[in-house]
Amino acid sequence: MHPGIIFFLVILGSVLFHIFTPWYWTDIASNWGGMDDTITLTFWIGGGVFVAVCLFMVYCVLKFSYKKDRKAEYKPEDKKLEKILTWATTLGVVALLAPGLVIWNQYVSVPKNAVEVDVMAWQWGWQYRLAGEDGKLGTTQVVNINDDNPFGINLDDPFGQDDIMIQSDVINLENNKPVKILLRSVDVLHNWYVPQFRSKMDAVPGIVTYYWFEPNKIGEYEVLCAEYCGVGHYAMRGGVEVQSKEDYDKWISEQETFSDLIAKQEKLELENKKIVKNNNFLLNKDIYKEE
Amino acid sequence: MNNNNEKEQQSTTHKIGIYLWIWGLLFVLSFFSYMVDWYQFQGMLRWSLILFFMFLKAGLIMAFFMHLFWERYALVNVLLWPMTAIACFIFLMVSEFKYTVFTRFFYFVVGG
Amino acid sequence: MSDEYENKTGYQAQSSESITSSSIGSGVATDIDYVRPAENAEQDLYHGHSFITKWIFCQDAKVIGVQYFLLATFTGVIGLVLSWLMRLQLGFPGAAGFMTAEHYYQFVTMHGMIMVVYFLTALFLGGFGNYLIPLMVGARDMVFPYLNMVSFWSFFVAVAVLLASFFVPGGPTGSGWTLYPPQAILEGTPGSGMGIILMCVSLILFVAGFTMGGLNYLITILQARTRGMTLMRMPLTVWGIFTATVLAMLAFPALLVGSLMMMLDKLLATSFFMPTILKAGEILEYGGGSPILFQHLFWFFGHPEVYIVALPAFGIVSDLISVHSRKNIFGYRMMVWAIVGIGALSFFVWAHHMYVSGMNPWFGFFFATTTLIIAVPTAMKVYNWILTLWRGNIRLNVVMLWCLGFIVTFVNGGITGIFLGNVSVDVPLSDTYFVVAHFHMVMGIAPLMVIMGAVYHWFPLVAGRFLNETLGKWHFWLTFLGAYSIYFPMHYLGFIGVPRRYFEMYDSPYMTSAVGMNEFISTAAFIVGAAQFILIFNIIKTLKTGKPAGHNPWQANSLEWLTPSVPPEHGNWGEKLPVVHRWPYDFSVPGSREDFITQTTPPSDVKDSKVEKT
Amino acid sequence: MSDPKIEGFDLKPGFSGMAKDTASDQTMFKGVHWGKAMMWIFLLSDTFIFSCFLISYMKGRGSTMVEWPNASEVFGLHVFGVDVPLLLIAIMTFVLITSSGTMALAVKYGYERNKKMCGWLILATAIGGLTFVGMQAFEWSKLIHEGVRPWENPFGAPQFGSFFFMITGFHGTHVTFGVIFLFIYAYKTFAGHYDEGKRGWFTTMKGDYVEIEILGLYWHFVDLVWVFIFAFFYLW
Repeated sequence: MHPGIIFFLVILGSVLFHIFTPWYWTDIASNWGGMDDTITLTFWIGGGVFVAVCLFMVYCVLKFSYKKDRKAEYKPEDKKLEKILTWATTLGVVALLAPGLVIWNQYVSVPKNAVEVDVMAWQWGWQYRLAGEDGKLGTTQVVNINDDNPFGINLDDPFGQDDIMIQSDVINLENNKPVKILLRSVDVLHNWYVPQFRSKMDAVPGIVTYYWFEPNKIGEYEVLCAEYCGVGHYAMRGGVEVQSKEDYDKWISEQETFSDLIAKQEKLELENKKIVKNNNFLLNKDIYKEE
Repeated sequence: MNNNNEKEQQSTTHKIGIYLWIWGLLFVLSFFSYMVDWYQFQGMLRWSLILFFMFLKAGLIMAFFMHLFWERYALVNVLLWPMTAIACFIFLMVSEFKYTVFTRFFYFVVGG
Repeated sequence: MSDEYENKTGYQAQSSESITSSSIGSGVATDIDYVRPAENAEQDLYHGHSFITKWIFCQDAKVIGVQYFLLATFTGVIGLVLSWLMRLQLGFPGAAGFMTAEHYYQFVTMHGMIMVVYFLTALFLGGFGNYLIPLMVGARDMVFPYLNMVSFWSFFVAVAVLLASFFVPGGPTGSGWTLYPPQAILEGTPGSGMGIILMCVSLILFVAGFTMGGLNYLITILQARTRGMTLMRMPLTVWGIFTATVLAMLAFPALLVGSLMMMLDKLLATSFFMPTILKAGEILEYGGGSPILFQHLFWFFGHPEVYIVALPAFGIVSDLISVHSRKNIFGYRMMVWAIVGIGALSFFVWAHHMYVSGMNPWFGFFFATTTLIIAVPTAMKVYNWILTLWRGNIRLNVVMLWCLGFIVTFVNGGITGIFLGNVSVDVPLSDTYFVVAHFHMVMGIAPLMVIMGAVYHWFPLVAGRFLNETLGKWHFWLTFLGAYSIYFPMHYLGFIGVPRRYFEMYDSPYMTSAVGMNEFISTAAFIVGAAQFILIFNIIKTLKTGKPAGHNPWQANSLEWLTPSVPPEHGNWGEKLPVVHRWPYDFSVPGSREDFITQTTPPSDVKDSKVEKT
Repeated sequence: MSDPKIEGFDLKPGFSGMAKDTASDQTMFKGVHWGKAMMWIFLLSDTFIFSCFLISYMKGRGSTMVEWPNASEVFGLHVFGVDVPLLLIAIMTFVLITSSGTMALAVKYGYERNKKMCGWLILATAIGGLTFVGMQAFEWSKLIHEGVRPWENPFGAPQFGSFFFMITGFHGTHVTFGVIFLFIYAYKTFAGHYDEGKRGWFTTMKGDYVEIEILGLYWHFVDLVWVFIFAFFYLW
């Protein structure tokens, strides 16, 4: 068989594979449809270029394969053609870049009414924290983390007392309500990723990162860790349950707040007559005061 | 390129005076930059003085001690253009550390 | 020692004083063949006499090039075997009984590092660079042969240290080829003890060795070209290797600094990259560092590194396409400027690998823009390749097949690169199999196609014999069709959302939908890997029994084919250095007797031909 | 340095000269010795190494929330009953600039084939370098004595110690290598290797006074790096 025909079949196969593939996006469940649209646009433009370039190559191979008496054309440069191609490419690139930047602008600008969810990652698991009635999350420190204070909330931060603590790898979210995911990690890099929401961001120890989305489809989703974090990376899963407002309100009212936990602990301590004191924490607090 | 040179023709060296001048200037500039610390200037004044003296000293060393002033433009340009990559790196890292320290301060100390 | 030098009369060490010495009459300029006299004095070469100085500690760039080639191929085969083991686990979980998650991650890491740095970089720059640069620019050897030798042996030690890490307690590092801290040096990642330290040491050695080699390549190209060889008459191969070397000289420092700082974090417990860390209920001694800093350093190296691999491939493939379609490369000037432009821009795009890394989110705008700007010169190169084929006289031999395979895979990988470079499109796709498929297609398979094409093209020069064409065709079709069917479907795993670097998917819905495809991909990977041994068999077979090639078997124009002896001897050019009169792409010039005019053909020999560009 | 004479090639100044040099055959840097061109490119690469160090330092210092020690106090000396800020560093800067000046003159006398002056000036440079390394050793031991370690320090952010030892250590290594080569080159100068064109140990090239300039470039570069370290580490 002529090599050109095999190359043609490869191109044809690629296009057919793309059309008939059973493997494609999971159904989107967030507001980031714009990302899907940009991908589709990139597919049309990029895929078009791919097919055009490859078919042209196949044409050349079929038409101009070696003949002893033929002489190739001698034409070192064609300024006009090169100019046209440059500008056409530039135009295509701009057409792809512009929507991409617009959506990125939305991605980094969080709406005002977004619910903040503090996602804490460690090797290898997740837990979540929601703001209490004051609507604000308390500040945290990795050094504060211990059995009594699993999230490392600064004890002197008034906003932290009523924070709702979800010590489970599954979180419930309210449907059609924007969520700002605040990611932090206590050890290595992680990434809280739900394919159906299309969005992701690394959790980096030492800083807090964020992204946002608005779930718009009730259901249960699997959370995957998408940044390599050591040997348990593949097993680091979590879950999201998107619920209607009523279900969500019911769920949230059943959760424990930080002050509940402290009260519980104090009761326990009184019983055991033990004083829990975190020297580490006090020491560090002084350092940060100086800043 | 410079007049002394054209007169000397065969010889590739320069008058000793120019080296002594630059040498002296470097001492004076070093002294000045030391004085920046001595008088404990702060803020933008300190920064602009530090950078000014630094670049002046670096420029003098490169131009005269390393002979770049007398080198042909081909070499000079090859050496200086890559610095734009460094400049870009510095510029971006400045905004990166500002962002880092902001998130640290905001989420670990101040809150709200 | 002086008797070991060939003290020909007139040979002089290259020094500043000798440049201004002799003089020449003025009336010569009227001759149309006139090329001004040599600026550089002849280079003294050290000719080895014993086996050791001739073949082991050898200062001949051609031998060093072959040494680089063989050692890089050796490490490449190790990388290939590692990839088999990985695919075995992914396609048929549990089939390899010994495979634990630790092993899997160690294999992933070593496969990535070996293939990118110790295989592709070393092969293109160390292998092809050493062999071809002096020949193509018309020099007798590299300008600093001794340094060149040390460069190879540093690389050798670097590889030895790298391989040694397989045998230390804890095994090699399993932190992914990006070596991101903090996990790279913390318990919980395999090989976080000796493994990562040896990795850093090996990288530092590699960088040191490569710097020595790189200085040689650059100075040879810039300062030791033969008479008449201007920069704009150099084959694009040399342009690609040259620009890649410049990138390497400026990008490897960031890797060196990053490795050094990580080693200090590990050994001295400094906190460059280490913030406060809670591990197994205990606060570690670290505090205040920034993991993202390492990522910036790494990718400031890492992105130019992509082009260090790609640019030589671009250059080489341009030459191969031109020679085998008997047509000048279309838009040579544009090709050169595209190579240089891509190289320069590659220092301003590094953080497009970090869109979801938690860096300052506003960087996304800057890096998406610069990244997509790179698409323009890259697209121009692709257009020019296919326009070179257009109205050519294409020899459909094995070399050309590899080039065509390169065009298909490279365009495919380039297009998916536009997905990943465009910041918001990257968000759903990054860290999924889409990324794996993309970079394997664009900087794994595509450059590999070029390497293979180059091997079939230049083997007659290096060994004096042709490789077997039939075996070559089997090799090509198995590799191309196999590799394409590995990586093309793999993109769609990424669309589903299957993340990278998963040892196993358990019963996750993403796995169940992709089981069949993973089995298919793994099977294809085994076949493609095995197909590479056809080449090794082919080389061994034809080394003794292949068809003798003779002089300039492809009827090419560039200087490497015009040496007095094939294979070229030490010193390359015999008594006199060649004099260059034209660019290397004068194929099928109207009015000329043959369809090629070599670079050394003086204008007076081809008076009737209508040469447009010299 | 100054424009060489090249047969059949008319050297032009400025940017038009650059364009012509670049477009010409054989060499791009007209009249530049191979070794000198190599040293320049090497220094360019080395510049990127030091830039990466200093950028990392900037990023590290900028991101930490613990107070950064005041360099002018930490590096101050207590002499004759007075606290003088940065005194040792000032002296070190003085020494390094002195040695840079002697090196520049050595290059000049080298090109004038003044063997004696050249040799003595190289030796002076080497001694300046040695003094610098010695003072750095003193500074290190002083800080270590005060409790500064790569992983911690009593004055504030632990990164201070890390970056200090790493960057000055890397620079000090450069100086040390420079000193070793200076001594070797001083010997070679006095022995007349550059006058006779004696071949080096590891090269087929004949000895030439241009080698002094190449070494000079390296030495000035070390000085240049110190200018930046002085500004960013000690004055910031």
